[in-house]
Amino acid sequence: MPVDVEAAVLANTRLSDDYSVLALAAPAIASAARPGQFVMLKTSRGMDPLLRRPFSIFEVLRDEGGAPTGITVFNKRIGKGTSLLYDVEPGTHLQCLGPLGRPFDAADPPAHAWMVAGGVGLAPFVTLAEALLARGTQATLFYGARRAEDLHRVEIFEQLGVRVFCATEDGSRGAHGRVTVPLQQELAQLGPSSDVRISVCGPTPMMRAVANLASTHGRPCEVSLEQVMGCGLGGCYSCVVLARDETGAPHHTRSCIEGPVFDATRIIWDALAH
Amino acid sequence: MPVDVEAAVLANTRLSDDYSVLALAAPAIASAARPGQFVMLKTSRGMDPLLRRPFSIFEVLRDEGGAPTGITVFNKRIGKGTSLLYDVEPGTHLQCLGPLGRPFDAADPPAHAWMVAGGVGLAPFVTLAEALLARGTQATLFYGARRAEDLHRVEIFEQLGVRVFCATEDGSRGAHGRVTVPLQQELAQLGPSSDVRISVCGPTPMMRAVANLASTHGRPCEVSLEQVMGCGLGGCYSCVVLARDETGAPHHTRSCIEGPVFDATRIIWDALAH
Amino acid sequence: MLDLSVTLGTLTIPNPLIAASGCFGYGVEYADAVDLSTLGGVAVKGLFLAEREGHAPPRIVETPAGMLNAIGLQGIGVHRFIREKLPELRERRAIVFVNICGTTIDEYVELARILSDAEGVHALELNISCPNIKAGGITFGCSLTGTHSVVSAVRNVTTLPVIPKLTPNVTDVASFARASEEAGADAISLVNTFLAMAIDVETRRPKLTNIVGGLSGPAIRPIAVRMVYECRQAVKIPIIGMGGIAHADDVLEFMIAGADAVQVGTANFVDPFIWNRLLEGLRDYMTRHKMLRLSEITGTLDTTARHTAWISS
Amino acid sequence: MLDLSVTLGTLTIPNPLIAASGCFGYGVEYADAVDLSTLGGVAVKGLFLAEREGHAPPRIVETPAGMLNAIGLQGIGVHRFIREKLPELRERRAIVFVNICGTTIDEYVELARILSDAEGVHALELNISCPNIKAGGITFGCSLTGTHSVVSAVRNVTTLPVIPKLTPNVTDVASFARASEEAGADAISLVNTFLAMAIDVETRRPKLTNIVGGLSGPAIRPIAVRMVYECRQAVKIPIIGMGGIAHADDVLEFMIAGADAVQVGTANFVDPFIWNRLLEGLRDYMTRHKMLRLSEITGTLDTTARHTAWISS
Ligand SMILES: Cc1cc2nc3c(=O)[nH]c(=O)nc-3n(C[C@H](O)[C@H](O)[C@H](O)COP(=O)(O)OP(=O)(O)OC[C@H]3O[C@@H](n4cnc5c(N)ncnc54)[C@H](O)[C@@H]3O)c2cc1C
Ligand SMILES: Cc1cc2nc3c(=O)[nH]c(=O)nc-3n(C[C@H](O)[C@H](O)[C@H](O)COP(=O)(O)OP(=O)(O)OC[C@H]3O[C@@H](n4cnc5c(N)ncnc54)[C@H](O)[C@@H]3O)c2cc1C
Ligand SMILES: Cc1cc2nc3c(=O)[nH]c(=O)nc-3n(C[C@H](O)[C@H](O)[C@H](O)COP(=O)(O)O)c2cc1C
Ligand SMILES: Cc1cc2nc3c(=O)[nH]c(=O)nc-3n(C[C@H](O)[C@H](O)[C@H](O)COP(=O)(O)O)c2cc1C
Ligand code: FES
Ligand code: FES
Repeated sequence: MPVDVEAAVLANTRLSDDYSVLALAAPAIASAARPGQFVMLKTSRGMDPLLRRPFSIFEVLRDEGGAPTGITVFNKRIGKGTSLLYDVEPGTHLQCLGPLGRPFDAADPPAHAWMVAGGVGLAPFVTLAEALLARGTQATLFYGARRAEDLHRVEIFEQLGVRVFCATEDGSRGAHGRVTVPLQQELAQLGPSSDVRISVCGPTPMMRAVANLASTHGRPCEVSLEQVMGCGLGGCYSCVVLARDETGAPHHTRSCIEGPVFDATRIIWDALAH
Repeated sequence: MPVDVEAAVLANTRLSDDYSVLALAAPAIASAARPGQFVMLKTSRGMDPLLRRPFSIFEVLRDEGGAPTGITVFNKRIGKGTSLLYDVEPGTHLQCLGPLGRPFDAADPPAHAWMVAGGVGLAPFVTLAEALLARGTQATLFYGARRAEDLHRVEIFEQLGVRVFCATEDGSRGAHGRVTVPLQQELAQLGPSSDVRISVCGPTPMMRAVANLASTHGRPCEVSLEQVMGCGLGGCYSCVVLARDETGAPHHTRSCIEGPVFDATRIIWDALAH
Repeated sequence: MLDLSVTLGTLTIPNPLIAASGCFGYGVEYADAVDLSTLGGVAVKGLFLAEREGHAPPRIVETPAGMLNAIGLQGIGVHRFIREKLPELRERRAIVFVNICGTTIDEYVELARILSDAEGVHALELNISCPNIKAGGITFGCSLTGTHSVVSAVRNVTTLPVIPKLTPNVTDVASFARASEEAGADAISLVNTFLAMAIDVETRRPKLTNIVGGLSGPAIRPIAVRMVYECRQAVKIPIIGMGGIAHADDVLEFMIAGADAVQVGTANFVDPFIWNRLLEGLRDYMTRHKMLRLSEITGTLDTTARHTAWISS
Repeated sequence: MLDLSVTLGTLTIPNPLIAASGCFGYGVEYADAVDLSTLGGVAVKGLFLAEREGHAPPRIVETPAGMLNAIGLQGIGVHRFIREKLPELRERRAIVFVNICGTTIDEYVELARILSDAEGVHALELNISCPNIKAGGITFGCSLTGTHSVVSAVRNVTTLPVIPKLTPNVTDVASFARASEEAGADAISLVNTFLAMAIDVETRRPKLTNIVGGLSGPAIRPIAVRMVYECRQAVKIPIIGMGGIAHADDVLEFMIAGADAVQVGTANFVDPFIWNRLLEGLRDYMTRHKMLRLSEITGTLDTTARHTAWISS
């Protein structure tokens, strides 16, 4: 059951002109959070802007004893609300509702888990990586961005023992090109016996490309979609994606409660706004 | 000609749970300001609240050389905008438009100037006191509030050499009762020859009472009225008070450009919302 | 003991706060977060006879102090609703207002018949005001005869309270209130959303796939309050007021203007736990004003002149 | 060189930004702060033949992202306007839209006659949409025949551009646009304010002495844009759009929806120096989109489906 807390901003670390990591005091949400879930954040006190904004739970903060104390949000400024969050100072309080949404299901050994992130799509994978390693499942991160400077927090994954492949469109770090370049190489080298589960989050075209790669190589793939969300609780029907049901029939499906994580084969990509 | 500046908040000194003095960097406004004029302040960046708020120019800030560098605002929290200003932290920038409105006309010697303030109505009198003393005009302040704790910044006037009479409704400081108590006493003791000009700012009933006292004692009286103001520049006709023209005929008169300071005899008090 | 209950014809609800249709799913989505039995009622998402997929996204756009929506009445249809949702709503002891939509009068009648036989339905809210679908709904809501026909047709086939929901997109909403009353409505609810649109100036495309959508939220509250006030002068039947309610003062504003109960929609998106906040605010107001029964405040707007007009305006 | 000029029938203005009536006094109040000749025009406060004192205060109330006003058309009357204000407006080279109001058709005609003979009046905006006065104005604006009669009567006595200003408080604003066009209007302007109200719940009194007032500001923009879009489909004559414009993107939104020019009202209260900000924003947009003539953008909303509908909505 989600809770709504007035979370104190503990820190707001600017990583670049457009990225910041916001630390929020929210024990109840932190302890209930599961990999890939999100929160609905009110980015201002008043009515400007009116609606909350959905954000993946980036990290779970813990005290010395390991007890969950809060969460962080990996914020990319793209408009009014994210700019307000980028500017927020410690001490401010923000209404934070969560945890919300259908989580990733963390694979168990002997399966290998491959995470594919594009830009801000890195956000849901720290919690997934931790869950995987807790299970002893080998984890790999494919992380793509425009330039090396846009690749943030890679160290978190390295410290967790995740195998990391980077890709930049200008070749300034890792493979030259899209994140699908190293992914494709690794997929090609896989033996038939190996059991690899793919999870992806990023721009829609990138998720679509990864989903296609996964299916051509016969690998299961989960996607974490980003739809405009009015409520985050299934109340408004704003966040639907066209997804196939068990019978294969397409239905407008609420991504806040049946998602944001979907089996990639359910998604009708042509119906997704780009 | 008024200017609109994005003024940095230099300090915000809380005097009590509901009063604060806000210091703003605004040289252009400070140097143009005349006694009793006001500014229109945007209390937030966005649209909540939408409109600016009118505030008297409380003090003019100067550098060592005496050059005007900014202004202060004597803010009493009574609603959304004034609460935002009470909470504002140094470093924030606020849109500040001014100076606006018809100023007090500071009397010249041998006239004596009596200033009568109720509560937050103290705001326009620091600038008037300075103008009076610059002219060598003797100045007296009658200052009333509920309790001693609600009498703020009296020292400013004392340091300027203004004679100060305080009154509190609970008798905790100065005369016991309304500010009209000491005022009446002093008026009664005046010789017929003495030339005393009264200026008043405060709650409407108090201004009305003072205006009546002034007229019964045959003393000229200026009042500084507080009407809701949409624009502060004469554009919206929201701020009207019913005031007599030269012929004595009552007209709805814009208090932002023909006021906020009016000759008390012009005002039709019964028409003023209380 | 403070009495917050209000009466809508034959139906008495524990407090005036009803979750607005389309803003609370089928109610069950919120059952874990909110004790549904503590609400004045739950107006479920608008239902047709058949299932509907609604419009392609994007379906909402944020606007100044409001939002546009063009969901297109996606829904599971009345039969699945009765099978899959109503039992849980019953179990949670929710007071259920079913918001029904049709493209013909027969559809409304059919829906009313089916729902009258279902256990756990407390009232029918006739959605004749959805601005987002081409056929039906609004075409009745924008015509006095259309409104009268739908309401009386439904009235004839059900004993459930019949509550037409009026659109604000008309010149004289009070005349639609009158038509509803004459046709036998037990109450009216208003307002539905205002037809509106938003454009992405960079792409020069509508921000909604449906091009136009309905404006809701605090932005519309002053217009909605005026409309409730006008309807209060026009009819005797109870009024359920809504449009931008986000605070207890907003609830009181609608009630003073003439509403017997209210609905809360958009604000529930911003704060799903709004209900307790509103109830506390109402109790606080009643205490400060020494009121025992909240319903006393309905229609108590004091319009006597504040002071003798000094000059002709 | 970027060309921001737009044409309203026989009148060409240097840019589409006109100060909205009632939000800019008689223009002269702003003459020291703003170079009036740089504006697309100045629509002066609504004028009757005679002086009017307007309503008793309070006259405005702030609302979410908007405000209510009930000024009651206080004004100095047409004769004093011509004597006391028009000369300075002329001297400042302002393009003057005179907003005229009457309680009878004859009054509108009389006003039109008088102003047609005055030097320095560029257009007549017929205020048939003020929600705040009992007699006249709105009574024409809410009736198709009333609108047609006023417009054609004025049309017959003046060669100045005749621009009826439409009220949004109607079911079908496009039909009023059509009636105006048929009656010979050179352009239409919309929207005037939405009839609304606000209540002080502590005193249970209306916040406005006039009880009701007109809602303006960003809150109403999505509705106003939709109405401009509807009128664009209905008529060929130029449209002056307004309602909540506060940024260059808002100007562009109205123009893309179908407006040839726009007016800015409430936002001028918040920022009296808004005009340069808006002009800069428009120039920046034109540069980024490689446009030479701003007027090209009018009515260019692209409503072609973004992707083939996958399922019937
Ligand atoms: C499940 C989920 C998880 C997300 N996690 C993150 C995250 O960890 N970090 C991060 O930076 N961003 C994340 N996003 C995207 C983030 O919600 C948007 O960037 C944000 O809402 C934009 O708000 P704005 O006011 O800055 O932009 P504006 O363009 O001003 O917003 C206007 C409206 O569009 C909506 N909107 C705009 N872009 C998006 C988008 N990409 N996704 C959803 N709604 C959008 C806003 O919510 C708002 O309602 C996530 C989105 C979803 C759905
Ligand atoms: C010329 C002038 C000088 C002023 N000087 C000062 C000053 O130096 N210090 C100070 O604390 N206050 C001063 N005021 C009063 C101050 O403007 C109001 O207290 C303030 O606008 C309230 O805003 P709010 O959002 O907190 O209250 P809200 O009640 O939320 O405001 C709602 C609306 O009512 C208006 N309003 C409410 N109360 C008043 C009021 N008393 N006067 C005018 N408008 C009001 C607001 O501007 C706003 O438009 C002055 C007013 C005027 C007209
Ligand atoms: C996303 C959304 C969906 C809605 N769906 C319906 C609906 O199905 N049936 C209906 O009668 N009203 C519907 N409405 C209108 C609301 O019930 C309500 O009348 C309107 O939003 C005004 O109230 P508010 O400002 O509190 O949201 C919907 C509103 C929103 C925002
Ligand atoms: C205080 C005020 C006074 C107004 N007076 C008039 C008027 O005299 N005549 C008129 O046609 N419109 C008048 N209007 C309406 C505006 O011209 C404009 O149509 C409306 O405010 C919407 O634009 P906005 O949202 O930019 O303010 C007035 C609006 C306000 C806020
Ligand atoms: S965000 Fe409201 S239903 Fe998904
Ligand atoms: S505040 Fe606008 S005219 Fe005085």
